[in-house]
Amino acid sequence: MAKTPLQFRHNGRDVALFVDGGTNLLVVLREMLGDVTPKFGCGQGGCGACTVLIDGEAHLSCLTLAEAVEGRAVETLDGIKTGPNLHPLQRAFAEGFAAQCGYCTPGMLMAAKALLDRNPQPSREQVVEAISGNICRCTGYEPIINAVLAAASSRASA
Amino acid sequence: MPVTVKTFQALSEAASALSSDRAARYLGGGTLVMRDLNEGDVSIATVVRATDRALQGIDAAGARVRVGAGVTFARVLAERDLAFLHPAARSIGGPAVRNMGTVGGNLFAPAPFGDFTVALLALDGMVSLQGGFGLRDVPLEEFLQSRDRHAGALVVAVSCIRPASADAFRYRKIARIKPKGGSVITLAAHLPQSGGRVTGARIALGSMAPTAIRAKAAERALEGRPLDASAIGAAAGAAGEGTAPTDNSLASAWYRREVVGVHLRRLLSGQES
Amino acid sequence: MARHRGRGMAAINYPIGMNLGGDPSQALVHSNPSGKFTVALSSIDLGQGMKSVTRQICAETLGVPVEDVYVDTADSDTGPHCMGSFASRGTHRVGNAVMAAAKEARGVMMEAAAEELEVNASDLETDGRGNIHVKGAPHRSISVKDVAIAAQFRQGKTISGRGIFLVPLSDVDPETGEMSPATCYAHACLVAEVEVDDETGEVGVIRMDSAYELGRALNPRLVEQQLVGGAWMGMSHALYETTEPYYPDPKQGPRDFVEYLMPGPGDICPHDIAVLERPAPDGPFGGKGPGEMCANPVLPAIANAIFNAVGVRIDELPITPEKVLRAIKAQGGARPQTRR
Amino acid sequence: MLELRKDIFADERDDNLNEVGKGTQRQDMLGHVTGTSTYFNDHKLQGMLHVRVVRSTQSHARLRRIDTSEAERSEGVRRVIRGADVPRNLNTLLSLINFGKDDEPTLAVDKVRYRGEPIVAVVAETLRAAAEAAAKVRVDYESLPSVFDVEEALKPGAPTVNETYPKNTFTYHERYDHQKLRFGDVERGFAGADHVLEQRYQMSPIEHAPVETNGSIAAPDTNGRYVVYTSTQALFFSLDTCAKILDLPSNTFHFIGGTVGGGFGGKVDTLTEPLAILAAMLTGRPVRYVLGREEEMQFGPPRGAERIYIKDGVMRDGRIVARQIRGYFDSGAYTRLSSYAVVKCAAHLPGPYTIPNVHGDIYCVFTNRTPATAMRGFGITGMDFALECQMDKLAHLIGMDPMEFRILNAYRDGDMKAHRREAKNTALIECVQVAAEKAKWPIREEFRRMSSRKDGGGARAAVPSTPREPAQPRSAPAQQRTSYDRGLSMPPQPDPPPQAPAPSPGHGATRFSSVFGTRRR
Repeated sequence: MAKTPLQFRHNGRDVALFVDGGTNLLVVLREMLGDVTPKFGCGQGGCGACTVLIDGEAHLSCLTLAEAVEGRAVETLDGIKTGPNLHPLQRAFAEGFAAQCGYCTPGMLMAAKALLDRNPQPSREQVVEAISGNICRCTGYEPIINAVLAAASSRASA
Repeated sequence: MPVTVKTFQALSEAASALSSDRAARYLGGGTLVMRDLNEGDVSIATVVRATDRALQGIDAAGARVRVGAGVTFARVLAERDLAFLHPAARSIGGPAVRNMGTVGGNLFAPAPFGDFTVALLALDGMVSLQGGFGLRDVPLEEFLQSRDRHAGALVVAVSCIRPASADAFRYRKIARIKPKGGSVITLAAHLPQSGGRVTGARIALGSMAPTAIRAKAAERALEGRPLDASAIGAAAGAAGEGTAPTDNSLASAWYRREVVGVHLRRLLSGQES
Repeated sequence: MARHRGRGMAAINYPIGMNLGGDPSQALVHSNPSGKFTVALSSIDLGQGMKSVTRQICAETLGVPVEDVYVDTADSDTGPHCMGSFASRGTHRVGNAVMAAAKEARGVMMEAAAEELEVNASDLETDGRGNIHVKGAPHRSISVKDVAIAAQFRQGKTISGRGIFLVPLSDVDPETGEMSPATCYAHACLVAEVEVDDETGEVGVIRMDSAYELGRALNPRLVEQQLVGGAWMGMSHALYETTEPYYPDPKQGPRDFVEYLMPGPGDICPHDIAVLERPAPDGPFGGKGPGEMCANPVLPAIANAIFNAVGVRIDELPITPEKVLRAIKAQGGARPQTRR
Repeated sequence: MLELRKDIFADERDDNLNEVGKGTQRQDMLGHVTGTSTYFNDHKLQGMLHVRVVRSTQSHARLRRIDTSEAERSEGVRRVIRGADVPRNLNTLLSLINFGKDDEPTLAVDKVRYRGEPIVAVVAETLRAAAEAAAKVRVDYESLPSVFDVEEALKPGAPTVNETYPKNTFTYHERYDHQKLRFGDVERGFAGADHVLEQRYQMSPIEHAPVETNGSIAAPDTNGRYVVYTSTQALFFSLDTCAKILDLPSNTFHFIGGTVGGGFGGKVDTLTEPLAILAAMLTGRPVRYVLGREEEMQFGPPRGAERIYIKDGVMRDGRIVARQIRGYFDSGAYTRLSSYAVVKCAAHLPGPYTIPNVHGDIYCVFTNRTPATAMRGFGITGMDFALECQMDKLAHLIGMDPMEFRILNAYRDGDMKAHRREAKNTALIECVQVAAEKAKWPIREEFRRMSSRKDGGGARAAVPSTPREPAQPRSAPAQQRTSYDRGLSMPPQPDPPPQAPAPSPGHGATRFSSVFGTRRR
């Protein structure tokens, strides 16, 4: 069976591979590239656990046809640290106890990063909007909202 | 058999690939077709894509604005000239869905989705279709009534009128979940006024029938009258006429009929939902 | 149109552990030759913090810093049996098993230290910072690390311990239901304030105030996670969630996160919580288990607040706008009750 | 905002601790925020196959014919598994604690009892190939009447959902169709009460909705063993369930889990592990079986619905003198864990209050819907909703403040509870007092001074005289063979002795079996 060649940037590294028709980006990242930070939660676009950034914008990798990222830059949670240093959002999530089971956390962090990259000082309402496509069943959202706001203010004061 | 992905530069080629293959689906932003594939819908054997720049165009210069079918809601939100469509675009999905979902795809979204289409319907929307026969424009209302028969055609763009003033167009989505949830009822109203009276009102409702529909009785109740409490009350009273809501997991048909007038009244009188 | 505010409350208790007992858990604790401890469990952490709370219990019992303990779970080849993570049994049952195992390991550690310091083990104490010293003579001290090295390479001792905790299984009398269901109970009382729209039946939760008694807050941050998230789930159960919106008619079951309703980040409200600690006599350091009971008072408190706001009783969950609206109409309009 | 009220019960605590009581960072937090916490599905194995299950489209039907021939020839298919391939195709989860009869097949053979019940499992190279093959499985149904309402299911002539329990109720103590609780004389209590209030409450089925769906990966390992990565909430519970269904010694399996993407009770039922392992055994390849979201929502077990009737007698001064409760747990088509919740619920009555006359009848009822299971607050959440709504109504009825009404009736140390054990370590009164204070909800001084540690016991410690009802003899013990295990080499079930050994086996959980190593045969 013919496969389609595909090249894109994955967390700053060029990758080239062959994919089956109809394969989604989440499968490419997890099964073919071994980057398991984006999670499968629904495959329907409803939970946000698979959120990644494509050219800096939040996308649902489970609904992204692999071919659609040809030549583009894909960023996952695996790529947001600077060397060994946690991203301010990662620090704020940890300090704010904004994760319990941890399964929604990668998607939450990427949705929050997409927000802060464009809007470094968001209002609470803007944070709520930014994570509105991400389901968390454990925390009740409050610690997550607070963590994003804390990350924003820590970056402002840094 | 894996799915075959066919990518075309020209719209006409994509359209003919689509119309010649019953197992082909057109992939826009992915939020509908990729979901079906993920869920194991084996009726889809071919995915058709088109890279034609016409799909991405936005022409907001004239009295009618034209938006390519491949334009995402995020792009609508980034376009200052489309500010009147921003509330509708913002009511869809979370940010990631808005970065993917397209204006064209929204025309095909089954309930409880398809809110942007409600706004277009109130703004005299037209659909540009590319078929084997070439390009033609179909009124959105007509398109929605025969949506399933358009499966083989390709939507190139949608167009709608620009409201006379910012206040002349109102949009509201009633959802259980905040800030984002599926539609209980979606309402859009275009209320041009001339000499203090409403002329050519168009009111569209989502989730009140299998597809977005116009609330024509409510439109008639406003026609030629000042937008005052009495006219609004009459329109609210007529809001349910001609609708055919169904039960779904978000609300029952009874509930939708019961509150559609309340929400229309609040929308028209500028009250919070 | 009018929006009406109302307050309601509810009080509850909750049994800790599997009903009737008979639900054992085991733990193994051992030190490596550098004095770092591993707790081996087959218990599951599904977000509630099993690894973290057992880690603190182990460190406290051993008398070492928490950084020197790592909890490994769950592997059926290396972790001993545990009944599972349910019935609010983790902290109580697994915590007790870990405590028992850590006690045994501590006994060996103190014996090994006593041998090195040439004193009686009963004269020694830990300082919680990684050292063991003679009571009243802190300078006669040895580090846990040196004890572990000595035990392994000189004394030939394993600094390790085994623990099990079992509440014996209770009978149930078929005629009267006489039984011993649980050995301890957590408690809670919660006040909810709501706003009800009398034209649409929509209910918003404005704020919550609560008091939860849970034996001991072994880790207050983990307790807060449970109580805040649990109250959200309680609100979700009260107003939104159902797999069968027309139960018992099974039609229109939700298929995704749009059709299955749960409150979003824009639906949440301020929640002020007080934690009370009445130690359970048989709990690890008195701990009970906050994980399940935290959602329970929210459901009736919201229902009672709706009555206070508009005078209707909704006795079927979830309390949808439709049910509220039908009841208000049947009553001939909202009837706000005495403000509380 | 969380505030620790260290001032309350301070005399019962030693707060001189080093690690306990500190808000120490979670051991798993760094893993969570870096995405390196390893969930079951983060394991990738070479040559992994995928499972898709063909599910019943009907709520209740006889299976006339299952034709998998076309599916078996479909591209990429490595195996199609049918009920006959499952070594012991009949189980009940709590058989591990010797409670209840085996009533549920892994794959339906001659009858389906709920829409979504698994019938056939397709094992293929890709999920797409599995889906294509699954679409080619032909199932010929003969529809049967369904019952969805718990009280309808109890009526004579209702369709039998599950032949193991022909009257649509779980059997308690081998003689009753419900669990009883009897304490004092409610009829006398009602007769002497100033008001009697009877109300009906209905809880809905609820989905656990963890963001990670149920799933597992099973793979052949060295020395004839199988390694299983799983989302289970109960590692040995799932392992022993698989050992029973697959009829293999428990040490055949190496289960690895422990980091789970939310559970809330929805990952106890061992939904995927038996088929994943069986598929690995039959193909010799690693196999992954993960529920899709729609499967999880519709066919993953929910928190079951409950219908509850409460009848209370209350005095004008606020004392509740009698409480009678009838509860129906909607178990769906199979028992799973609902039978256990019923006993837990009975023990919970009448809530955290001291009431001299209590009468409870709780039923586990079978209907043609997705089997229910445990969820956060299992057996209690629905009952607490009913009890506390009822408490609010009673307070309103007699014109008393609801906080004060709770405090007045609250159980205290030394009181006798309805399940005939002394109340100890109680703290309801203090919770009500503190919540009132936090919410600025005024309560009278005398209620602010009351304490869980004062004024309990004494007359409140007595077991009241309780009228005896004629005890029913045990019905003929029937570990009933149902038709769907035909053709399987089931070890014969020894008939239980006509008289069970003394002492009374209680609710049936006389001993643990498989979890301790030796499985009951």
